[in-house]
Amino acid sequence: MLLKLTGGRIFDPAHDMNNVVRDIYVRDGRIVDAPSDGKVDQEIDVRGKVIMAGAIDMHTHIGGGKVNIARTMLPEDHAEAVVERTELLRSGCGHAAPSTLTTGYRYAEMGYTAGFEPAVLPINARQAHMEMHDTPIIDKGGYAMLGSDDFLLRMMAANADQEAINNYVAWILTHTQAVGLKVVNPGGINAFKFNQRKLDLDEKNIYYGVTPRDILHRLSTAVTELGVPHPLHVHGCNLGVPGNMNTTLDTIQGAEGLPMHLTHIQFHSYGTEGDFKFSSGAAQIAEAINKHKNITVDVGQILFGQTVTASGDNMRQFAGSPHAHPNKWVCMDIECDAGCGVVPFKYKDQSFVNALQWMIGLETFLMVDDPWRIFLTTDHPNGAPFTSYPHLIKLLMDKSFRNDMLSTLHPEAQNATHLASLDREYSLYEIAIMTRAGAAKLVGLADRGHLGVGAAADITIYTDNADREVMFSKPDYVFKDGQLVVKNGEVVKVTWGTTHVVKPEYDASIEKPLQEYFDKYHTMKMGNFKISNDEIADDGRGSLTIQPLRQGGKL
Amino acid sequence: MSALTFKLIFERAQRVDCSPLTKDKLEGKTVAEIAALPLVAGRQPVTAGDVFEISGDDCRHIVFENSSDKLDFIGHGMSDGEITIHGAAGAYLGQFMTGGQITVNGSSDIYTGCEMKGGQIKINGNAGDFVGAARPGYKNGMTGGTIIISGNTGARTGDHMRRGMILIEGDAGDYCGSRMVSGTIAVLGGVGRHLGYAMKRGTLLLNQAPAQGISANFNDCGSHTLAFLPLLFAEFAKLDSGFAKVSPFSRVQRYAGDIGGIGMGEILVRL
Amino acid sequence: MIINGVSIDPTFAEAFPMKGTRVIITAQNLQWAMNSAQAFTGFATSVIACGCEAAIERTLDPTETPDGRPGVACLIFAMGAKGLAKQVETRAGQCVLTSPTSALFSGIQGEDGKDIPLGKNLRFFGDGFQISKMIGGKRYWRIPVMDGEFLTEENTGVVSAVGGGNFLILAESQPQALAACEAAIEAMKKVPNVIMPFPGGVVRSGSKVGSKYKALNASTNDAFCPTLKGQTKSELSPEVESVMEIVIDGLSKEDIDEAMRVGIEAACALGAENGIRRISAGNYGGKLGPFHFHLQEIMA
Amino acid sequence: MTQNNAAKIWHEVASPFCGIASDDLTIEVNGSTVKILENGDAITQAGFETPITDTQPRIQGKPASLAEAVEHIANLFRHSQQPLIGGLGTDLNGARAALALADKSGAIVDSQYSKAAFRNILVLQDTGYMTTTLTEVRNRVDLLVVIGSDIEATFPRFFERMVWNDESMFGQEIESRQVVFIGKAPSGDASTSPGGRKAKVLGCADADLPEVLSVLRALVKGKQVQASEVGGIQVAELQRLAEQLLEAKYSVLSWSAGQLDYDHAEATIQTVCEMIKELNATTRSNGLPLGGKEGDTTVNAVASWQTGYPMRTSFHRRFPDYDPFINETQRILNNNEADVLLWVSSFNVAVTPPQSNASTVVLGRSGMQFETEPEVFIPVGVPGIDHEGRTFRTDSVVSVPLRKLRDSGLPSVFDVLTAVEQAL
Repeated sequence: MLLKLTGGRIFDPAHDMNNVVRDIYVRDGRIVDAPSDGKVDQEIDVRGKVIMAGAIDMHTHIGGGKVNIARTMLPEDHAEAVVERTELLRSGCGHAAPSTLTTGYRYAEMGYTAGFEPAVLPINARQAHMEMHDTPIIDKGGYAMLGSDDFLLRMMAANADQEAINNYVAWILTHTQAVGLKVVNPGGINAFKFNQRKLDLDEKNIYYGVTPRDILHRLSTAVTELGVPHPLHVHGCNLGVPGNMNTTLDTIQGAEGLPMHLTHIQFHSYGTEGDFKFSSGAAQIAEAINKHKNITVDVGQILFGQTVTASGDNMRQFAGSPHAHPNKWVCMDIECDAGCGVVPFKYKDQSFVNALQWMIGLETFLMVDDPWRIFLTTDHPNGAPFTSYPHLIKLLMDKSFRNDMLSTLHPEAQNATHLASLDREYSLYEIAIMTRAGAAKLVGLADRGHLGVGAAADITIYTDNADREVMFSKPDYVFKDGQLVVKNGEVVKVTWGTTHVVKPEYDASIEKPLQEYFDKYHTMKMGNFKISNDEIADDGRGSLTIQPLRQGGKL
Repeated sequence: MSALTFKLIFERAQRVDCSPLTKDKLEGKTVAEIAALPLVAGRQPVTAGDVFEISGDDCRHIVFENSSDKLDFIGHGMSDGEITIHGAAGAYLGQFMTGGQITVNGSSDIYTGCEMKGGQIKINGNAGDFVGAARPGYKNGMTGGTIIISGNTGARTGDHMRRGMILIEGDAGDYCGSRMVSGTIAVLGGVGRHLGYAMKRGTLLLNQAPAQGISANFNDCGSHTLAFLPLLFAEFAKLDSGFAKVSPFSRVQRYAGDIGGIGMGEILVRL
Repeated sequence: MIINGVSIDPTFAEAFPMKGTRVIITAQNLQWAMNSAQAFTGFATSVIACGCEAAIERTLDPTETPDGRPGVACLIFAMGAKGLAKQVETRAGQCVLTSPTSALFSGIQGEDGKDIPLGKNLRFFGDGFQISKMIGGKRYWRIPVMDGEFLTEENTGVVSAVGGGNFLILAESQPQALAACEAAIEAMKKVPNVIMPFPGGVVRSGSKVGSKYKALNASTNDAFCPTLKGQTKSELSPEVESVMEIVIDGLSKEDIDEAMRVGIEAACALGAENGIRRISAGNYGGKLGPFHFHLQEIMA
Repeated sequence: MTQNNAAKIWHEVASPFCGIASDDLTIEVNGSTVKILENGDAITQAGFETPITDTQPRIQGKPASLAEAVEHIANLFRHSQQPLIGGLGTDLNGARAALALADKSGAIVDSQYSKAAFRNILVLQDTGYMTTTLTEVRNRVDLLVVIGSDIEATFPRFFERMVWNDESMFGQEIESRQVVFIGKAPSGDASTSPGGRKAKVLGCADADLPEVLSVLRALVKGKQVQASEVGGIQVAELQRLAEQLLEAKYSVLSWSAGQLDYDHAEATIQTVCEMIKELNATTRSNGLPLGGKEGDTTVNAVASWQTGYPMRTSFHRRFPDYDPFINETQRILNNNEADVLLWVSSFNVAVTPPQSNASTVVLGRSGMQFETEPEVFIPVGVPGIDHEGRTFRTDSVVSVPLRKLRDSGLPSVFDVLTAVEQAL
């Protein structure tokens, strides 16, 4: 079956196509060349419409223990957003911690075709995959989380050579079926178990004597040397702490040129100036990002309203628990592996701090020059639910809308920002970079995020509309692997995406100390820890897509 | 004008959601229109006319006849008017109501007056568990209004209650006043175990000392004459309740707790 | 106009809009309610220097009070709701909260539900041990104090009121002027909704606007000072040797009308044979206050 | 089922029969006979070694084909006023299929273990908690306080694996670990230290636990307590425990909600959980709820991610409608509100459906005996014996793979329920 999409305006930054009118041909789930005989089975007239690859959310908490704790904890949040079943779709719930099924449907309805869970605890990876397996339509993948796991810290305390650490990282990525590596409050989650309440970049874990800086260095080196395309995904120290911008600047400096992705940078860009001892560090952070080409960031924009924060960073989540709204929260220590904290939160536009957070996020978006190195996220659901992306896109693309919003916020916060003077408006092309081409490149998805021949036919088609929120809320068509899954913003077919993974090679000798470690200290056997490929295929709906490693990987 | 009357045609197996049957939602509708309204009763679609024989035309006074404890959500969110129920009422009677009056000539099931904000519920019978409480996950139980129960209540009366009054002429079940945030629960009869468990603030006013005594998670603050009690009794005197007939007292033994929590709640026992 | 030999001047008293409230102080017995009420309404003769004008309106029978104890109704007036709130709060805090066995209630419904704090902020004296109670739609605070609990209603209503109603009694001698004032006050105390805020209800230092001293904006009403008859443009005839004033604040113009009527009537009842010569009133030419109380109309 | 297979030995087998999901079992399979060779206990033994007796579905007591049975069930569902899917002793995919069927048929879902599970879930939904997991306990616990539970009766290997292990990762002297029981005394010696030190027991009746824990919480906060005794325990003893908790570096407070078997035990658990949060102001302390056997944790987890709500959710309105009190199996059946009960119990022959007036369909483990023959009975395979599967441990963090140990030909719950769903 050959499908022709005729006459659309293509925004395909991977091929430098900025608003180029071109036909697209799709066969067997892939984008193909025009047939030599010109014969097509189906043609859709998309003249005048905006065509982009399916959008990719490179940081969204859609599966795994902490998200599911959030779901179970918040019946009151679901009750206002229950979703009825239809002939085609399962029932579920939306808003802050939506059900997996609803998550898949909603993403697809907004033209997203992939989402990546950024905090997969290795010990909890099986659950993360189960949940992602139940997330329809979109592709998914996870970043395995290390850095507070005792095995790594033991290796580091024992001064293990980098080769061994690379092996361990590769082993973890392989057996948790991950596509990248994440570190959360490096070593801090572990330190919290020893009753340390903060851990700055150069502060030592009282038991291991290891610092966050050491951990970042070791892990980013491992990722680079293994050739894993996605740079180390870093949720830095001191999340949410006023003055943490210095730690962040220090972290950028300390990356020493190694690729590093700093996630939800907004939460790490705070100064201590002003009467409230809380100020924007966005300008300095953006300047550092602009200067250091090895650094990529996603923003973690906050938007006002009720949401829930879910993080592996239980040290910081515990510190934030007095702000829980409603007043309930969970913190867990997990399996000598990591931890998690789930704290519901309501961002209020009349709160100085929240209003400034909103501004800091937008300042960062507008002051980082290179759209290939900054990504559109709300750190769903931490800053806001992902369903607010069209609104966020409008804030980026429409200065007057942005300034109208700004003028309604806490007055003192308005005085503390120069956001109103930032004239930049993102173009459609830049949005396509940020949410498609750049994201695919960052995650390491060879065949996604672009519309070149051979790419998977994940295609989103919009009617151009000056109101970008309306435009990005409701695409005309969304194709997933060549199948029409959404029409006029509604799901018309349910498919099940693939799971993207990397499989870096490792030396099997790493299993010797691991086996001993599991047997001696763990309550689970090493063999049962590993997630098999069959588990990803599961009941037959799932599939595994192994993404290529970057050339130059050491092993 | 005669009361708009819903006579249950036969006792149904499944629970019926009666939330559409309030003055706020029925005003201006004819009996035929009302009969055609869809109701949820189990998974099969039914209409109000399938469930009830409907008569009358004054939706300011709604009457349920032949009522059963499977008729849930009666008076849901009502803002004014009057509902009289002959027979039992189901769960969530008067949930979210902000005004008006509900009278049950029979007993009510769990969550009577769940998260109600105003108005009055009078049960001429017994009420189930969680009178005036909050649904799981929600933080505030009733935040206003008065619930009067001529008989007994089940467990967890006033769980998470924030404001308003619950008056129990009979006995209160276990965990009366649990997790109470504020408000007043008064009991003429006996009380069950774990009185005021995890209560934060609020008043449990007892006409008689609990048979099992006061538990160790409350501290005795001594005997006192409290100036607010006469005001409270003056308020009781206005009600259609056994409480109107109690001779007012202001001399009480005061216990504070639950000391495991913030400990600002009080049990006042008549002396 | 002449009543019982007393001439009623063809003049008027001039009064101003104020904001007022009524509070009820109860206690174990009337004496302790009175102790508190007297302090609450003390030093409240004139809004100019006291910030408010207040006095006891009347005592209340136990059947008339919210908590069934003996009580005292006090009226308190100020130029605006904000100033009133400040005065009520300070006075309640210092004179009622402190007074043994007292309780404090609102005695009036606010216009359009407007109210000011009564015990709302006093509650913080409870240091976290205070207890809120909603009874009959009103919020009360129970504040633990050393004698038990201080019960206070959270808010009290604010209403528009009238301040500065007055009349002057001109008599042949000081004792006669005072006797007439006492008779007037005795009668006026029975009128609801009014107070006479000066000590004993009577003021001898009536004032005029302005002064020769720049710092002062009011000074002695020399035209009515009997000892200055020869030194100033006097309003007094030779036989008048003493003038006293009764100032009235009330919840409405009608209330003040009534109070003035019974007061003047009582003064006049003593008549010329007791040395009462004239009834007059103070005004500023009608330019400053919108409420005018024409003596002859009131007494007609 | 073939009898002539050579015996096969399986290592590192995970057990779904107990919430701590020990996965170090060595098992011998000979034909359809399963025998635990290593690391078994009373509970896993019964779980793994219960023999297969029947393999044939029955309709109204008469043998039927699987297809006939499925069609019969579908027919019951088609005509039902209100179906109830209960029991739910199943694994990941069984839970998925049950939820898909419930969604499609407007059924109510509830699990056999909800009564206990909800004692924790209701706390989570009200104030949340701080908890830890088994490996952390194994390496860090210095003071274990067991609340109202005789752990070893239901988790026989808990002490051996989590408390009296040979070595802690952080050099802790294992013998120094303190164990205190509040409420029930231990039934055996598992809690006794290797050096022979017996656990301290502050005994009281279940009915006194709410007050005992509230008083302990008050003492931890340094509040004045007037009483000198609560539930038969001297307050001075609780004062000592409060001091121990404040001094401990990593205390763990554990309970088995199934053993806190009294009405509104969630209120007690909430008191404990709030106390734990308060302890963390200065030191580290965590809760460890023990439960989760036979799919208990699994079905709640799957229901939460697929619908937002745990068990006790009804789909009769075409959307998930959660109500932990109204949607309770026994209440529904007592009131005849469901006319079809589909009962799933693939792990345990003893977990039979409650008596009711509803037409009862049982997807049960082979060998299940009934007082009243159900309308339909389909013997199903046991996850982790007859087919692969996955199950969650008590902590709802760790899930383990369950293996297919023998080839019994019994269908899985997933197979049957998916077939029913498709037939609708």
